[in-house]
Amino acid sequence: MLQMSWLIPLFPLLSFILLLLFRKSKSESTAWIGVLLTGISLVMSVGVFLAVWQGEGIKTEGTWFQIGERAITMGFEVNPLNALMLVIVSLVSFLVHLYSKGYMHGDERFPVFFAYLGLFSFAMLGLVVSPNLLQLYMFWELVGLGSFLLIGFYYFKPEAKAAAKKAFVMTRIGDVGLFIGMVLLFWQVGSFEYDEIFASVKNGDISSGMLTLTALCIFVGAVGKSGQLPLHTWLPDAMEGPTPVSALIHAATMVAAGVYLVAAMYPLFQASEAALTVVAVVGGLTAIFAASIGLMQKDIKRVLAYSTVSQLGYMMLALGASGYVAGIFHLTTHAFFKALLFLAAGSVIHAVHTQNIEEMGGLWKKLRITGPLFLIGALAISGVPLLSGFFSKDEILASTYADGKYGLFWLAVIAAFMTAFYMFRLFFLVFTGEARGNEKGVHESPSVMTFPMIVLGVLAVVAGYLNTTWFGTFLSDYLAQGPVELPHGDHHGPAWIPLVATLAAALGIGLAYLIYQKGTLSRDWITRSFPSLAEVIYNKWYIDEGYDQTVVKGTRGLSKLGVLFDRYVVDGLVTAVTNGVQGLSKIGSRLQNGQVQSYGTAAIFGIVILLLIVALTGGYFS
Amino acid sequence: MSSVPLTAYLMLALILFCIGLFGALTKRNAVIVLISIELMLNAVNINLVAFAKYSINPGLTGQIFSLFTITVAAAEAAVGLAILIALYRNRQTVNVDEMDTMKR
Amino acid sequence: MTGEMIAFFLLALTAITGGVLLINLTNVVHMVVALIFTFIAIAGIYITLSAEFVAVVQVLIYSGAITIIMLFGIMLTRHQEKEKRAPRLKIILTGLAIGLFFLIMYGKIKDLNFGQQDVELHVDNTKKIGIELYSHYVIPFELTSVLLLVALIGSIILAKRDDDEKEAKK
Amino acid sequence: MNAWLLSILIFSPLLGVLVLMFVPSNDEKSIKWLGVLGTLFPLGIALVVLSAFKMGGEGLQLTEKFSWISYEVFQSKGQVSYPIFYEVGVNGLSMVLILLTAVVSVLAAIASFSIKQNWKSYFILFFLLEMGMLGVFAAQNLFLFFIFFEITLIPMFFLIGRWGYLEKEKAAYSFLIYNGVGSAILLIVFVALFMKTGTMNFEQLAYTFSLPQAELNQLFITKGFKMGMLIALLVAFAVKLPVFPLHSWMVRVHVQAPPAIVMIHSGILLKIGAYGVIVFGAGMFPDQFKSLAFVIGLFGVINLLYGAFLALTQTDVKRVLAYSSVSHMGIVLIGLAAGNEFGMTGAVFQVVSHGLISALLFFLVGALYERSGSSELSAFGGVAKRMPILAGVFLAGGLASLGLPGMSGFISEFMAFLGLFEKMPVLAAVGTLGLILTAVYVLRAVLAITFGAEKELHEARDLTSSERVPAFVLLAAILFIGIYPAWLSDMLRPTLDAILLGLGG
Repeated sequence: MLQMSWLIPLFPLLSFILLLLFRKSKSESTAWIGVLLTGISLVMSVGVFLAVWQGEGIKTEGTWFQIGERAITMGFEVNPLNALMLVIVSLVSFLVHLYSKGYMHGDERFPVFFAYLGLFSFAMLGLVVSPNLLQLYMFWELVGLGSFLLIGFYYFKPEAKAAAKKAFVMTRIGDVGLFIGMVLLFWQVGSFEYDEIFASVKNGDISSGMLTLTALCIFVGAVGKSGQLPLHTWLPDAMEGPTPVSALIHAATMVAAGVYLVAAMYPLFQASEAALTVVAVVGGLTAIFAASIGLMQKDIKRVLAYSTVSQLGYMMLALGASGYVAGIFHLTTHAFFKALLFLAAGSVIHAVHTQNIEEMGGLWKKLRITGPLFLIGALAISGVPLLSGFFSKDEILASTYADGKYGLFWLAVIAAFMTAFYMFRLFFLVFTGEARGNEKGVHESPSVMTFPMIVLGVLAVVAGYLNTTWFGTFLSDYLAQGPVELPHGDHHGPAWIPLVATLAAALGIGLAYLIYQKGTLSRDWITRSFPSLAEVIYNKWYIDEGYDQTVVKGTRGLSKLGVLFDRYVVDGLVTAVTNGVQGLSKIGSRLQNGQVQSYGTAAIFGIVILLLIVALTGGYFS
Repeated sequence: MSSVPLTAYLMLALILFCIGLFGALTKRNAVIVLISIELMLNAVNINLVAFAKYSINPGLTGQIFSLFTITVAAAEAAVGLAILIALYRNRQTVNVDEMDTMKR
Repeated sequence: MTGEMIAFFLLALTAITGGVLLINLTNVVHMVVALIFTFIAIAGIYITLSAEFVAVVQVLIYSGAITIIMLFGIMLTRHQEKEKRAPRLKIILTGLAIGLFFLIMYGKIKDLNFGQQDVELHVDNTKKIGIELYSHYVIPFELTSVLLLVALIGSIILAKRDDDEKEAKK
Repeated sequence: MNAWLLSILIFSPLLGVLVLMFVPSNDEKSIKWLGVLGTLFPLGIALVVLSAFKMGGEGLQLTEKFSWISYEVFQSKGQVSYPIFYEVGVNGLSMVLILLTAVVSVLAAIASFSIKQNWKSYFILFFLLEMGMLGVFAAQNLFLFFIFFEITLIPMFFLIGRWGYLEKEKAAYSFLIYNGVGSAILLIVFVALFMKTGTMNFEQLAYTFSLPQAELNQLFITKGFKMGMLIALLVAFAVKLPVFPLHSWMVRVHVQAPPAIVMIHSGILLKIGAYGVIVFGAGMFPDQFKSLAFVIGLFGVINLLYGAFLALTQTDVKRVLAYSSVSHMGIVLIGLAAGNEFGMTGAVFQVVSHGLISALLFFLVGALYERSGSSELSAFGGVAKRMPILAGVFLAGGLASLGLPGMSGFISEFMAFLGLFEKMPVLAAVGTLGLILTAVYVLRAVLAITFGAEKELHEARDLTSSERVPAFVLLAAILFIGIYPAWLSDMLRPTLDAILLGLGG
């Protein structure tokens, strides 16, 4: 089974190629090509996962090309971490394929959409099985391409165009960081292989300054991909893509690639205390910052997008606080419940054809399947006990606390409170109360869409039991087989931490209930009390505007300056030279007065000069 | 026997050549220009004849060469004058500085 | 100071004086006449160089033929006899160039001496030249005659009044 | 057969000229098809040459040498003879470039179907141009190189000046003047080298200059002389490449020349500059080249960033692509400046890759121009709707240009930067800014054309089947090199190893 694991990414690639060939087909049964091929990938991934669970692993590499003495290799590797990722990615991808069959019904570029999904799945799975940094980087970029294509799927919408461009460019900024880190590491280690990098980290071949530098550069890549502060702005905009795409890429898989990257390179980070601290601080700040923006958004998908950013911040915080298992654990559970939430949101949008939550309401009765599933997702993400989010979030808090980062700990708790609040604000506004918009003809989505949601709903409930203090820490035992040495084993801090987390969640839910369901508290209570703060938060802390004013304007200004420089200085120089030549030739042409005697005089001057040279130098050839 | 040194002849030739050159380049009358050119040719002839007598391989060659030069010069003078007359008939002038058709 | 030297100096002086007069006179006819002196003096120089035949040819062709054609040329192209001077700048520039030329050449020739001279050159000079011309240089000699013929015909055609053109004008 | 193979290849385009002589000049259709056939013939021979070429073989292969011109000079040290031979040969580097030339020429000939007038003289000049390009890469001495180099200039001048767009004459003249100055410098250098060493052969020159300084002193070759020669060579090829601030002619040509010619120009002619720097610069004066490495790298980064910044705000897609060429040539310089195996390989990869990518992009821009009569970005929008294939290939070309993995541009960028990071990490880090800017301007241009609301074009048909051939062939080549670079790198390795041995890196 393991020997065949390199085939896993290739099935979606096949799907991509086949569907591009069928792109003109009007039949929507083409979707089954994609579904079937990703299904095969899923089955194989599960097989591989089970094999790895038994303690197996594999790594195969071959020379890709050779430069001088050095060979650049390509291959695949299966270890506990990426086997888990394989399952997550192929599962979500499979479910999203299935869901899209219903969601994209009637779109005229139906096969193209599935082709792009296939391309993305190929890239993401390829990223996961990469055995070295270079290969990872290549798939990393391809993943970005898939994301770009899918965000820009509605190419005729200007917003989609802008969002696709922004996503590509912002993540590219991060990618360049990763690129620099990778190249610097190469010259330190002489290889892109994870194993060799870790070996030289362990042997102390790399100076500590260089370690920190490379780790931070690589982290910049993760920041870009995972939408961490300050490169997060593309992720909410990416919601211009079709909703299944948001579920697949911008909730469960691609954005988690940043977290995966940090996890995969964990020994490097472990070697540098400074780098870990930076990771934790960026993660913690992102968590609370994004959560605060999520409080006031009106677009259902944007709320979820900020929630994603915030949860990714949690994962980074966990990794930065030496909570390796906690980070991966949260990545897993988050993949399920966030995908569920997005798919449910998609189902809602599919039903009411708007994304503005102000125009929804009272959908609980009409969407009998979507509603409860959304509720499960909301409960899970809020960290309500016994659902998956509770366990993973608890572990993150515990490891942060155990790592002695108390400030970040309390930040995370507040973020948890906010998460609970905005998720239930969303829930109450969408599903309860009166219908505020035109909700005639609203009906439940077809079963091809509800089935994936149900599967994810089940997983959102049970995934938490992968790693609990009550039943056993399966996940950490499993991950301990991997190449990463797990940091200080037991992370289970004081028993009051789960209580605090639960309390925060309960407070958030309760507050949302009071404001949006009961109406006990006025809705604009906060807005009125702190108008300027609310303004700032509503405008997403003016980050976009800030970038617009500084980076974008600056770049454009530089470019304009360059154009002027090109026109006036470079071309000006040329013009000056040509004018000079022209002036000289004007003088010269005055000499050409048509009188033979003047020419004769000039010729004599020439002869005199030549004779002078000969007389002074004694002749060149003598 | 102390005789006139070669240098003296060469100097004479040089002076005459320079005078001829000056005349050819500055005089405005075309006839004078032609005759200045003859003077330059003469200066060269002096050199040839002088080298025929004073040289590493003295001999008649220089003298014979100067004879040819004189012949060619005579032909040149004849043709030059013919051109001058044809030109005069067309333009009513023999002034060199009015002959600038190359420019026009 | 041998007689040869005195002769040389006198002849050289005459030649140079003729040249200088050519430059400085204003009347065109006078200029040509001044040059006759130069040509004759050069013939004398040839004699001091043991080249009697060349000297005779010089007198015949230059002093005789060429100067006379030039005078004819001046007469035929009737014009103001006074020669106007060229612009000062032109004279200065040309003078400068020629002066430099003179200096350089002077520097090169002032110490030139091959230390050898042919003492037999004047013996049977004309006879030897004749033999050489008709044996060794016969082909160039014949070519020269062709050249002269061509020059003759060419001059006539050039100088001939273009009758067709005249008639066309009428 | 093998003994004459290269000469047959070089002069094979002349067959096309010969055949075209007998075709009436108003028979548009047969002229165009003969044009394509006439370029297919050299391609076929190039493939034969490739099969005769031993992959990974050391040194020159398929050499031919005939004495041609010889003259003697009397010098104080006696009579010295200066022989000039007709000598051609290929090594890995020139083999790659010859193949590129043959392939791009065929595709450009197909793209020339859009030429509206004077087809006959167009194709005759086109063939002469191809002959010049093949000769430049096969020549093994300075004299022959220079002759073929000049042969490329003259047809190019007429091709730009007669078949270009509005300001074609101006573009043609600035092309001629800049390149004329460049080749004048080249000529001076070549003559000086010839006078000093008495040989024009590349290998002999390289050998002569590698002698110890004591022996060189007898030939009156000082270190200063070598340095001066190298700088003059670099300036001459910098015009061709082009390097900031000598790039303005190239932008003008790219905007004004007909698309098929720009494919050739951007695809191959610019590469002569890179080829020259590698063969003459790094190959003959390795020590001096190394001491100038920082300057070269600096100019590389300046080129990269300057081109990228200027491409950001251009409103004409051709100008965007022109400045993008400036930017991409910076990567060649970066690779060369690194002077290690990664950098060198990266530079050559970039030469090939940019040749393919820019040929593809200009071909598509030409196709777009034919459909809309404009190349302003604002004239387009939503092309993806009516012309999905064109839009898709355009997007793919753009992505290749910004260095997406799996396409050739990535390999070259990656290796060039990898090389530079070893030697000058700070400079390289500044240069990586260019990667971001490239993404920005490429996406800006590509998305402005293909995405967004649809705008009216006077003829909205997708790529025709004769247009698909060049587009798909180029795209396939880009992908092939991106996915299987070993083919190219194996071919190049012996040549580059020899150069690197001189560089001591």
